Amino acid sequence: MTETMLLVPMRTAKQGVALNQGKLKDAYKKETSTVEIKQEDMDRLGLKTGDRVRLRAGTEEVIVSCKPRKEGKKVQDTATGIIFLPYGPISSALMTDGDTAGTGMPDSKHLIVEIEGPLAQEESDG
Amino acid sequence: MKLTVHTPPEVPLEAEILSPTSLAGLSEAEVSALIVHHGNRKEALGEFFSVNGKMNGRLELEGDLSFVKLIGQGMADGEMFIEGNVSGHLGCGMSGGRIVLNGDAQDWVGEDMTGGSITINGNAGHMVGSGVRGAEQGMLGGEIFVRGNCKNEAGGAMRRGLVAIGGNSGDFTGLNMVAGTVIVLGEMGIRTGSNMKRGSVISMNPARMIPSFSYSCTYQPIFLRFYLNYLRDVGFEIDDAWLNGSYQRWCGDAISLNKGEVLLYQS
Amino acid sequence: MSSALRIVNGKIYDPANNIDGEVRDICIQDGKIVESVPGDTPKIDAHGMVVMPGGVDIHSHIAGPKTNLARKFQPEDHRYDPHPGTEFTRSGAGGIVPSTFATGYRFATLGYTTVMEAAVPPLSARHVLEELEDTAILDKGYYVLMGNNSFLHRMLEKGRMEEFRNAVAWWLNASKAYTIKLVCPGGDEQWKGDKNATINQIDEKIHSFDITPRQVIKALIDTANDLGLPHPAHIHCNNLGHSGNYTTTLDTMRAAEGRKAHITHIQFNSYGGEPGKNPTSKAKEISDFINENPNISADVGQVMFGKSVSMTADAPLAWMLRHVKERKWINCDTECESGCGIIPFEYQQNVYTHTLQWAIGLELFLMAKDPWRMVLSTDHPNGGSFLNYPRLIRLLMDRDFRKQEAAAVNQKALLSTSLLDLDREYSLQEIAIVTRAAPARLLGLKHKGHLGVGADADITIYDEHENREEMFKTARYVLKDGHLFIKNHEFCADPVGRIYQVAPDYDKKIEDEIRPFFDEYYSVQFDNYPVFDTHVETEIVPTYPVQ
Amino acid sequence: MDSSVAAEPNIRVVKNATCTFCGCVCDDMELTVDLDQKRITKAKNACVLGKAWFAEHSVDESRPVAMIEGKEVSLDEAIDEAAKILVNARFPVIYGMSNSTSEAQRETVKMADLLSANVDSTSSVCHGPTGMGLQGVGEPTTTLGEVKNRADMIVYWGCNPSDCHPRLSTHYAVNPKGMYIPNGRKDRTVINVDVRSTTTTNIADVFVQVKPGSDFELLWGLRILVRGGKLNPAFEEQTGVPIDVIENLASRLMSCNYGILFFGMGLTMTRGRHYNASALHMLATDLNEHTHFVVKPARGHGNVTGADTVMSWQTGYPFGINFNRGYPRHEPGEFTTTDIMCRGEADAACIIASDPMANFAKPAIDHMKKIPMISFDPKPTPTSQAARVAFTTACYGINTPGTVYRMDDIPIPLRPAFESPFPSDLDILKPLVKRIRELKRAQY
Repeated sequence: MTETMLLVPMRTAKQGVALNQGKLKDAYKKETSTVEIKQEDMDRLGLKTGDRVRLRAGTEEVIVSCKPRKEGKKVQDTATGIIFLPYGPISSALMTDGDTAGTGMPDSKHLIVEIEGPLAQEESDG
Repeated sequence: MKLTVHTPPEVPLEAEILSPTSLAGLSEAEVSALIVHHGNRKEALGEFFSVNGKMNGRLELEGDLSFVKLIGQGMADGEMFIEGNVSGHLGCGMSGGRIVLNGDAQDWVGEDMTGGSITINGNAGHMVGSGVRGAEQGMLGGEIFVRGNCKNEAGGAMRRGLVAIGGNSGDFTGLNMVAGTVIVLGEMGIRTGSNMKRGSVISMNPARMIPSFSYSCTYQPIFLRFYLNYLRDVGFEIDDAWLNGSYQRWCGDAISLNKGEVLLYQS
Repeated sequence: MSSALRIVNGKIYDPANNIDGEVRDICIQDGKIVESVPGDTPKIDAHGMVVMPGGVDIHSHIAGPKTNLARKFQPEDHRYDPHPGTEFTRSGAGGIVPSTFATGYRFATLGYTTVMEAAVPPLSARHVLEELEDTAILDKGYYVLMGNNSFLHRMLEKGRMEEFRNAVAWWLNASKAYTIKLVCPGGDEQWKGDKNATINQIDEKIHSFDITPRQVIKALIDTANDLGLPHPAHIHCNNLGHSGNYTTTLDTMRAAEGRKAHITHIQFNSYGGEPGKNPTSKAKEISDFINENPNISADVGQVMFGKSVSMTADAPLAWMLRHVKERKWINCDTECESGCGIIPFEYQQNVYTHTLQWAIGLELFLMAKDPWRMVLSTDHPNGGSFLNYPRLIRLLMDRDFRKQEAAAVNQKALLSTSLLDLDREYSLQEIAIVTRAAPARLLGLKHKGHLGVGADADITIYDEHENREEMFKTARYVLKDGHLFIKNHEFCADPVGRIYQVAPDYDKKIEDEIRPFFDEYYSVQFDNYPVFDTHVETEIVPTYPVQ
Repeated sequence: MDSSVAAEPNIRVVKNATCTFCGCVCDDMELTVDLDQKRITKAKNACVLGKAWFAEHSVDESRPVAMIEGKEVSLDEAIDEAAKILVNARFPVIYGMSNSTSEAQRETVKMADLLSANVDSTSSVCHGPTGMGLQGVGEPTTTLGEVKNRADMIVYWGCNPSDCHPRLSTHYAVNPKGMYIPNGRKDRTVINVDVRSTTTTNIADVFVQVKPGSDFELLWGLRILVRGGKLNPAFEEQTGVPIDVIENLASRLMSCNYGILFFGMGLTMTRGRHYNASALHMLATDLNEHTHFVVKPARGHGNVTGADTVMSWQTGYPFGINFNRGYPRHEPGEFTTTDIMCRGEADAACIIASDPMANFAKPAIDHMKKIPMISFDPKPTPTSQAARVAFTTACYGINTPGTVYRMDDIPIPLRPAFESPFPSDLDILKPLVKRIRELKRAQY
């Protein structure tokens, strides 16, 4: 299934920890290539934890794995159609527009992407 | 006089001397010898441009100008015709004369302008006719015409003058405006007129207003006919229906003086 | 460069040594002024020129957290006044609050070689010291804010004066500061703790403490005297900028009870009138008091028309000014120590209050019987940039110019003052007093501000010019520690200045009391708070405690 | 001020050490250091990020101190090559600095001045827009201790400190007791505004969920209420927040004694950027008509604040600075590194303690691949891999002394835990500046 969603790159404690181990190490690569999706969005797309999905922005695309997003315990979080990916080379690859509107800062937390998945194993390996 | 790029600069070339005002009375050889800033080096203009003809108030530029900044800075008189795309700060601080660009311009067209006119027959970047960062007011007079689209903050902190965009504008059109007029014939991005004190922003398309603007009435503003006829005279395509059409008038920004207006054409 | 030099044929103005325009030689060896040098020593011919000690500024805001915020938030002001580098000097930005290097070079161009930064919270000591290190050429030091210090308030509340004094001494050491600064004592506590309230009278109770500003003022004046600091407590009085505040100023000076105290930018505290209404001039009342009380010294804080920035530890004042015109505004609270407010401002000739402030400043200069105790400042950049000094000097030296300028200001305000009746003209000797000799003496900098044997060879040579503004705008030669760095108006070297601090003795046991206070109320560790000795190089100016 | 006590042979305990991982710059670390293995075995008081920071910065002595084109060279050779690259460039870009001491930052700006280069810090892709907000409208702000002592209202807007600045809540803002906050957390109200719930939401009393990309409208709505106006229904439509929730939020903000708005990339990295930050600053300013209110950007890297501070005092501007004309000029969008790279303008780059090859937009990365780069980093990164000259540096705070500026501009000293065989940024910059000066002299 393919849908258009809003990708918000973010920081996580895990990513911060992995960052210290080294950006070229597996832990960092894993954390920065796992997208978090709201459970109901996962269900609609037919995704399970660990499934591979393709994210496409403009001419760029990446393949990442997915997991359901943990939500706050006390509140009802209604944000659907938004997916979150820890900052790293993969989220940067989807930042195809370098326009900073005269600020120096690209719109790096507001990326419109197409999400496609789940991908078959052979496709995601390639 | 005509200047043609023979060797495009490899890094940004700051050439504020490229204006009829600065070149007035100079010979070909003198113009070629003028110093420009190629990145952090000072080089002769002739390293990049071949110079032909006499300077008689009219300057033509042609070629790959995409790395050339500050063309027409502080220009006070004369005419300048440019073929090609230019980098940032075209006509900034300009006080008189006329610039016509056949091509696209990057950010900061006519920042801090006080007079004269700039016509861009392509697209422009962000901050067209805007003030410099940190300043309370920007453009104090003059006219900027963009045939194509422009990006964010057109007319930002403008105090007097006219900015007309033939295509679409980006977000924050008329941001912090103190007075003056911005006309967008196409569509505007979001957050038009944020924090505006006075002044008019006019568009021929519906726009999503920030909620601190309030709808006041729909009417047929007479002054607008003059503006639109004027824009037609300078070459914009003006739909007859706009001349006598009705416009929604939105007042704002309530967060500031609330004396600004946004007029939206209602078909 | 040779370490010996002789300046010949110049007219010497050295008020500390009673030399008033005599032509004589100045001999320099190893950075100091000496009796004589060998005959073949290189010379500077100062024929037709005026030789003075390097200028000494007792009160300017040139470095530290609030200065830097004021820099950071005014790109529009730097933009049109770039400061290009040269082969010898660094580049920078100018404007009303120049970058550090540019500040040093521009002061030096005026002939100044020593400048004191007037107000920094101790928590930012490392910051101001780093900036001072990057402030070119000048010798400098800074005054540390103590008038709103919660720990000191507590000691005072409990009447523990011995501990109070030890704590002040500890703080001076920890922050490597030059003297104690008070800004609107008690006022910041009101501001931060009571929803932006302020304190007006020095006998009001300070919010959440059982003390009054008067007690804070008295205690800090006494402590500075008891510790034998080279410069006494440096006081920005309460109620600054408000109509009718001159009584607060008189009360503050009386609180000194005969002991040494310095009232800074006193012009801003010399207003009559009803609070909330137009001010009037009380320059005479203030001058009379100072003329009669030799324990008090002051700098004027002259207002000059044009751009300024109000930047002050007096946060409520900046908030008040913001209501004049809703300009961009900065407030910055410093835990347990201070507040701060910044707002761009402009003094305009046609505005009643601005003219009045301008006139009061000049009245204070012209009414001062003892120029050694009423020295020159604009409270840069609050009353205007230090670049206005030459113009201010001309206003003092040239009666006709003064009258001509007075014709262009708000006449209603002008005529309510006695400025037009004051015919006094400052002499070059008096200018040398208020710009060098007196500030150096008030600062206790024994090697500065004079050209006697043993003094630091910080020397300025001006072309003599009838237009005193032109004359003082750019020095022809300037020397720092005997090194010529401005030659024929151009930089030829970039010597590095010193940072001065005091280091009064104290009973180390006070640290056991301060430490738990830090653990509870500060956000930094007690052990990390004092500036390490390795941080920057400083020179300690001795203190002479009262026995 | 002896900070070290020999607990047993080759074990050293460093008290009051400083963690430079994030902008909190906590200076109450107690580090246990194994001097034989050159590693920190325990970091008492550190948060999860700090623990990783200290644990993972051991020294890998097998790494070469410097490489040219991936081949090991001596430090001198690398410095010479770096100097040549920079001196020959017409538009050299110096970028990074946020994981470097203020001493090294001062030297970096000096180098940029000497080279007539462009200089920019990671601020430009972090809180640069906040700096622009400051330039536009100012800001009321504070040091963190005053938050601890006085703030009875904490707002976290578009930031997630529980993940990114864990001790911001536990050490400075929410949990601690302060002078006028005797009961700590109980005396404070915590409000979280975000597009989604996060771990920070779990510690909040109130959560306000705003539609992505409409923070500006919500801030504007709050300003209207604070200034005594009324809201029309469009505010609810545009922000996704019911009018009564906005009204309740406004009245809570107005009625506290001392409030603080912490905010993050949720405002500065989304549409509106600098004007989102301005709107937040203006809201805080407006609130000062009713009570005492301050703002504080929750800043990222350990010394990114120092980079702003140092550049401001040396040049007058906080970031995005160009010295091409022999004096500093500042223009975000023009002299900020992302833009320069995306437009393909730079012809060389010196990247100090940061990793733009991992963080920048795609077009910028594409250009950086084409130009000679110099990198300074303690660890291999995508940037060091792409650099022609790569220096391995000692880690600031862990191996090198110096000063860093906390997110509230407070300078904090560093107490190194153990010596590194690698030079600090400053140790490289000093001879590099000297070499550049020599080469430039020879040019004339």
